Amino acid sequence: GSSTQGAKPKTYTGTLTFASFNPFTGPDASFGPEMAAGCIPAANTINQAGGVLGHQVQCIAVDTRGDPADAVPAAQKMIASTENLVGMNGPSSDEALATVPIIDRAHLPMFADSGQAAFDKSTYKYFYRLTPPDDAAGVAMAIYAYNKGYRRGAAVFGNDLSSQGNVPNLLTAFAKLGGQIVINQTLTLDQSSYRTEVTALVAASPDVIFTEADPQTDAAYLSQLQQLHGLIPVIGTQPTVQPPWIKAVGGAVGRDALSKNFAAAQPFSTSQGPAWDVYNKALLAAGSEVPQPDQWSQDPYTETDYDAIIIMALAMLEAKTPDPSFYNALIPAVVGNATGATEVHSFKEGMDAIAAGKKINYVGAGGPIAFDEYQNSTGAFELIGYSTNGSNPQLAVVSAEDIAKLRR
Amino acid sequence: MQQLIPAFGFGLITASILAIAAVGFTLQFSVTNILNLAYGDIMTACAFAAYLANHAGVNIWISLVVGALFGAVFSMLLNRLVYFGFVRRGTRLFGMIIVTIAVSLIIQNLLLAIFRPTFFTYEASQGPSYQLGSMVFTASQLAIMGIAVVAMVCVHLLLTQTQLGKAMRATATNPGLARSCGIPTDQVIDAAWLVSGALCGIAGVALVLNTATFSETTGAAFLVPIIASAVLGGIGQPYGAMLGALTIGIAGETAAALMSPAYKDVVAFVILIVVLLVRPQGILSEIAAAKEVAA
Amino acid sequence: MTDAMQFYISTLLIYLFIDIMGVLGLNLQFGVAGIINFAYIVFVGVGAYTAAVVSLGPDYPGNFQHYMFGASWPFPLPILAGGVAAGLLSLVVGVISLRRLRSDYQAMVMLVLSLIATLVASNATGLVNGPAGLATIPQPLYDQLGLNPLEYQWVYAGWCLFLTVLVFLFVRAITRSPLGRTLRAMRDNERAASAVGKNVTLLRLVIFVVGGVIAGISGAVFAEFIQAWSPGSWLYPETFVFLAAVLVGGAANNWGVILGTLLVPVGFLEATRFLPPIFYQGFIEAMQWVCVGLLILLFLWFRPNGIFPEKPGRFKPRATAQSRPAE
Amino acid sequence: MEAQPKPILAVSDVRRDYGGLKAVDGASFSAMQGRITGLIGPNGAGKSTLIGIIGGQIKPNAGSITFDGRDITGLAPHKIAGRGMVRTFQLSAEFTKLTVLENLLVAAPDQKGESLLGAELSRLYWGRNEAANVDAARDVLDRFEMTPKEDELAGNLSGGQKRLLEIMRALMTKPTMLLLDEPFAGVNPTLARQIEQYLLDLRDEGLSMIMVEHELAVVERLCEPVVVMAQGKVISEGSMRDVSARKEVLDAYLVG
Amino acid sequence: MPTSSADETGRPPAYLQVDDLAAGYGASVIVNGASAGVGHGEIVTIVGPNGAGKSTFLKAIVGMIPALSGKVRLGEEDVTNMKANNLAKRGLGYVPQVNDVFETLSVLDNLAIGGYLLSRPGAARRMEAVLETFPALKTMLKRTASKLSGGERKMLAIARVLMLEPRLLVLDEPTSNLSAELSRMLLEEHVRRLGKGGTALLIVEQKALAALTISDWAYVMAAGTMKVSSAAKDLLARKDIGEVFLGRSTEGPNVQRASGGIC
Ligand SMILES: Nc1ncnc2c1ncn2[C@@H]1O[C@H](COP(=O)(O)OP(=O)(O)OP(=O)(O)O)[C@@H](O)[C@H]1O
Ligand SMILES: Nc1ncnc2c1ncn2[C@@H]1O[C@H](COP(=O)(O)OP(=O)(O)OP(=O)(O)O)[C@@H](O)[C@H]1O
Ligand SMILES: [Mg+2]
Ligand SMILES: [Mg+2]
Repeated sequence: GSSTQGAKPKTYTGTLTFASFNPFTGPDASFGPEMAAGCIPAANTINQAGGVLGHQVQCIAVDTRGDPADAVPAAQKMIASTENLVGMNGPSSDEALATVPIIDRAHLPMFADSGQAAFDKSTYKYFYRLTPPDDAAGVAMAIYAYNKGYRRGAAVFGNDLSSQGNVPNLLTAFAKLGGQIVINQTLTLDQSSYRTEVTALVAASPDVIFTEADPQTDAAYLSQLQQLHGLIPVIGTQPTVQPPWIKAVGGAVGRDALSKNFAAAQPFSTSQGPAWDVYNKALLAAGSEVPQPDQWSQDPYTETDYDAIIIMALAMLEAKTPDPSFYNALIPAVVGNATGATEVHSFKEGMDAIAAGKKINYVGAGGPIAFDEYQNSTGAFELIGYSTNGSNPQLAVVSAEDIAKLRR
Repeated sequence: MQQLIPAFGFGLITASILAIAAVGFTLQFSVTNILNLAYGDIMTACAFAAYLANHAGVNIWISLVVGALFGAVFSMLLNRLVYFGFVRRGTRLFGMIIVTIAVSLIIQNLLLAIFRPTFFTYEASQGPSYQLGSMVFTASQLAIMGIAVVAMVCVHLLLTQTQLGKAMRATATNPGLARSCGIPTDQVIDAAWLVSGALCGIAGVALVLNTATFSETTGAAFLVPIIASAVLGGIGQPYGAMLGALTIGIAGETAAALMSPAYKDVVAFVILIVVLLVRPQGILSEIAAAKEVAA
Repeated sequence: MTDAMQFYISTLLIYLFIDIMGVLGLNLQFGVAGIINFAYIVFVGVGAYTAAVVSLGPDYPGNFQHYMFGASWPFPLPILAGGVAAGLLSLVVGVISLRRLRSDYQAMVMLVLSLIATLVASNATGLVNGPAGLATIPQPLYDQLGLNPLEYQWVYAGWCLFLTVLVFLFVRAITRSPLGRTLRAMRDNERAASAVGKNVTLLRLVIFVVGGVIAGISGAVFAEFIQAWSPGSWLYPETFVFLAAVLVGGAANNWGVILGTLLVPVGFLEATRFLPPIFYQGFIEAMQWVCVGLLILLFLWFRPNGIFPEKPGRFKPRATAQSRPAE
Repeated sequence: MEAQPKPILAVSDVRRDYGGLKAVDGASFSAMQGRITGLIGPNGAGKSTLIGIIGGQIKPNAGSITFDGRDITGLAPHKIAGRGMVRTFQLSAEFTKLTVLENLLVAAPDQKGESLLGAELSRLYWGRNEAANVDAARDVLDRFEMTPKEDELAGNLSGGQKRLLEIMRALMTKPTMLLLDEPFAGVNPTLARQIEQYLLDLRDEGLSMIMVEHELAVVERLCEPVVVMAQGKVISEGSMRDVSARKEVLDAYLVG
Repeated sequence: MPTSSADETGRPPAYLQVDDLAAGYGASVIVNGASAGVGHGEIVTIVGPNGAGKSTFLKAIVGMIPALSGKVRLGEEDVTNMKANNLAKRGLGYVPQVNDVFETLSVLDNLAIGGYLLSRPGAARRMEAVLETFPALKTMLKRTASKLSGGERKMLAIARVLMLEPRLLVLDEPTSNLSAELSRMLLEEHVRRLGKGGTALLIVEQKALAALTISDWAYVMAAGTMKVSSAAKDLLARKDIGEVFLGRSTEGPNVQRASGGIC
């Protein structure tokens, strides 16, 4: 594929395709549906506005199985055999290191949700990230816990890649703040009993538990803690507010107990404002394609996955072609232009503004976006709770600056 | 150190479930010569059957019976409709392992397709807790241990005291000869799958009662410890499987208490390997040894 | 053909060649010598990790991944190192488990070993970077060759083909020789083999190590291609995919094994990717696996001994001219 | 048997227990070079166990075995076979998925293509050696009237044919001493007669044998001397004519 | 088709009647058009060279392998391709040539399985009787069958089949591995006694001379069919048959010697 700026853009006929390139099976199978739930409403709003440059758009799902060895051929195949593939969401941490180079080489803009620190200073031209790195979450958890007055923390994380990513910064941040990690447990996933681990935890008498593990593991662990000792406050990460986790743990320890003891750190999104309203409306309207759409209403990852599609589409309008080799360079140009640009909140608004010859600044469903030189856009964290009526009340917000100070 | 005794207690709970499962597994192998690697997935399927009953308002212990019945019938049909066909076509031990793995893939992913990727919980309370020394057990855990003991005794009586038990062992060794002695081997094999399937079902439900939640992979994740217990005890030895289950269950938990929980399984499995190096046929091994001479 | 298509096809070919290598090694152990190595993927993994660490360069503080034995060996040393490391591990495992254990126990012990290996690799984070695995493994000679990525990809496919042919010839020389015959005899009846003077322990060990070396090489070539390797890539069920390839194709038959590889790890998995997306996300992925299971069952049902069954006497010994039966 | 026979195998005070059962209970005897030593006795006397101990399949609890002047007690079976002493099994132990011819070829000694290096050097290296072995195997097949079955899988042979294969395979190793455990059980008498003659020829060429056999007529035709076992002990030795008259022998048989 | 067929008058009416049976393994047909009959109280022996198809013939009769064509009749009933366990119910007992015991089971359990169709007291009674026939087994009831010596194993196999007091007994080389004395006892005492008691006996034997001496009728099987069907004593007298099939060479020891005891 040659892509020199001097060459002519490719011509496209028919529907343009965006891919959700993520695990749909395997241990991180929850990532895929979460991401697809962002893409589909975005495509629908674009199509309702008449499409991009006369093209309708659609979403496809590509399963990476959460395994680099499976993801590599999946990526090659997606690139080779998908007609009019013009952009994608993904990959996730599980397969990013193996597939980002391939996707970049294919000149396909990707909005990764890999939290891996290796991409903090990514130099891949087609790599973008709207979500903060995994390890920032650890810092946010530490800050929140410390502010709540907890001083004896227990780190209880699964031995999987994405869970362990949180641990180093959590440990150093909590210590720097003046707290003490009294026990650091790495859980082997999906055991039938964690009672011995729980006993060790109780013996260390922590006043708060930091955790991320797959739903089944945390459910077994916490329910056995409840049996043997009674629950103590739990601070989790973004995966612990996913429906499967809530369903599993809520089922195991009781939803009441969960709502009393539980908080989770996730990238902050206001989940309000005009862009969110458009997003949420489109999401709820996508009921036939997205099962139980309301579960994603406040999900910051789903929101940014939605935003990613809108941003790519707007960049195509700016470039006057869906050819990624041309529009990729214009992606930063449709966001973060604070001064003088017209703030837009949907594809339709952006399209109209561009048609009117204006510079635009897309403020997304997940909030304002500003890429740094490495095409990362990180923001604040929020701590949310859980309530039996299913809403997730916001408990606190931790600013990006506070996190930056304590990150290693 | 003072965690050691409670850990021992926890080991007992794991061991009970492991024992029920391992005895069923070993029974299948000893009677039908099939190393059924779909066993874990059948456990999961039984857990789902019990889940459906439980959520239709049935008490958890009756749901357990539902799970056991489902396991019995499902296993028997699986053998009749799939496994036995392959055996008849001349597929041997290791070919059959691949067949069972294919079946495992199918069951697990059908469950996934039907129930979707999420997690399930029974409507059941653990009941009051009882303190035995420094070990704590809930009522349902005690019930699980009780079920395990009863199941073990029944299996032992079945195999040693009844004509059916002898017929099962005879069929396993030499089906043709068994038929010519008047044993209706097809029915005997059905019976073996019914019994081991019921154990599989009980183990599946008990496992979920223990872990609180389950998904389509729950049983499969438990398979290797089951196999380890069966092998440790000497494949085909119900008592051996019990002993193996105790060793694996307790070793795992005490290792978790003494060193890192991360190496719980590693320690249990290393014990298995060391034991086999000393006693290559497992702890109890008469039958196993005999099979070797015959081989 | 578009570039993208070429990338895809060359990737598939590379996977196919690497799988064929791996499956040939397994077949040598299982189909020919009757050793049930359910830990086969561990040796693939060891080869991959070894090639990775000896080409990643020494570890340094502040590196985003941590590992032991870091070095920057030039091509083709990492691949050789992968083979040697897997061979050494085979030797250790073989000496411990092959001597006294009965075959079905052996099989189960290997299964357990496979699980132990993944647990250790995931939990001992300093060893090969724990669950995150290793990434940014350099592709061999990428800089020196100065090719564009697509050309490089084809060169790599050619390199894999070359290695596969080599492994094939190596394995075939064994299976078609008196050594192969002796191994099959040992598989059929160990007691009788030793009674006619065969050192079965040694024979088994030799073939176990040879298979391990092949596994290691295939793992090394694989890791150098995808440039990443983690515990998720070599979970114990992967061995069964290989074993299914052996049995579907035909144990103890090298061509059968190649066909089996074409079908199971490559064909079945790729073919089912083309199922139309229906119902909900994830449904189709689940159904893919159901189909893979069904395909394996169907093949074993209609060809219980594989598509190309073992043909006795296919390796038909030649007599000297004067001895042909007089009749 | 003009020359003074020289002992080739000496078994002294060999014992083997199974639990409380003394399968072999202090057996001693020696076998002569170029002779067929008969080993007879009632069922369960310990004959096969003794053959197993000599052949290395069974480890003795006590006692020693000297073969060709060297102590071979407790040696691994393949080492014993390597020294030229090869046994057959009472229950046939064929290589089921190999053809009859291949079964024989496996047993050929010192095959060039049997080492890893040799195998890799290809037929160019081992072909000649192989061809010679094929000749030898065909020769044996011919003598045992099994040539038509050359390409049959050994697992598919009839009961008697499997017995023949046992003997043929042992002969293929070019042994200096053969341990035959009931070689003719299930073999058609006419064919057995021909094989007997062949064994006698081999004996005359210097091959030593121990033969366990229940058919006393056969023993009488072939064996000199005869060793009688009962209940794990050697109770009598001598020519068939002598031992068959002895009271202890008669008693032992009647008890068995 | 028997090449020479003697006068069959004087034979009891056939209880087992096999007509034109064909059987084999997979594609290869081994037995092709073989017929035989056994009446109550009759001892019938099949002799023939190795690989003639004798065992295959028996296996097809007792339901271990399918009959491809032909007919097997037991009494008045057509039992062609009937399942072996149903044949056992009809009183057919069978001792195969190999794989003749349940190797993983103890001697006692082997006998118990032999009496599977009997009631508990009935089995106990038979067990005693059978152990009287083979007293050597008494000392090894607890031992696993795979640990028996060759001859003990054969004894167990025969003892097991006797548990049921079969009305038709099919024995494939019952004396192989038995000591000379035991072989003689088996054939001359036990088999004769069973025959006198009305049991129909179909025996394949390589110790042809010994077997024929006690038999009423004999078949010579070769290449999958019955070449000769005649009264046993006539066959013994025939010189040609003796040389070809019975291993009796002119200069060999006499019949008595080969089949007799130690002396
Ligand atoms: N593995 C074993 N465990 C227990 N007892 C055994 C074992 N092997 C053999 N025996 C017993 O040892 C005794 C001797 O057996 P062996 O096979 O040597 O007899 P044999 O003389 O060959 O008899 P046969 O002529 O019947 O073959 C028998 O009583 C047998 O039951
Ligand atoms: N399982 C089998 N598959 C294929 N062919 C077989 C099988 N069993 C036996 N045969 C073949 O059938 C023929 C007859 O075998 P069978 O066992 O009936 O002979 P037999 O007359 O009993 O001989 P023996 O006296 O040696 O026992 C033989 O040539 C043998 O090779
Ligand atoms: Mg013997
Ligand atoms: Mg026969």
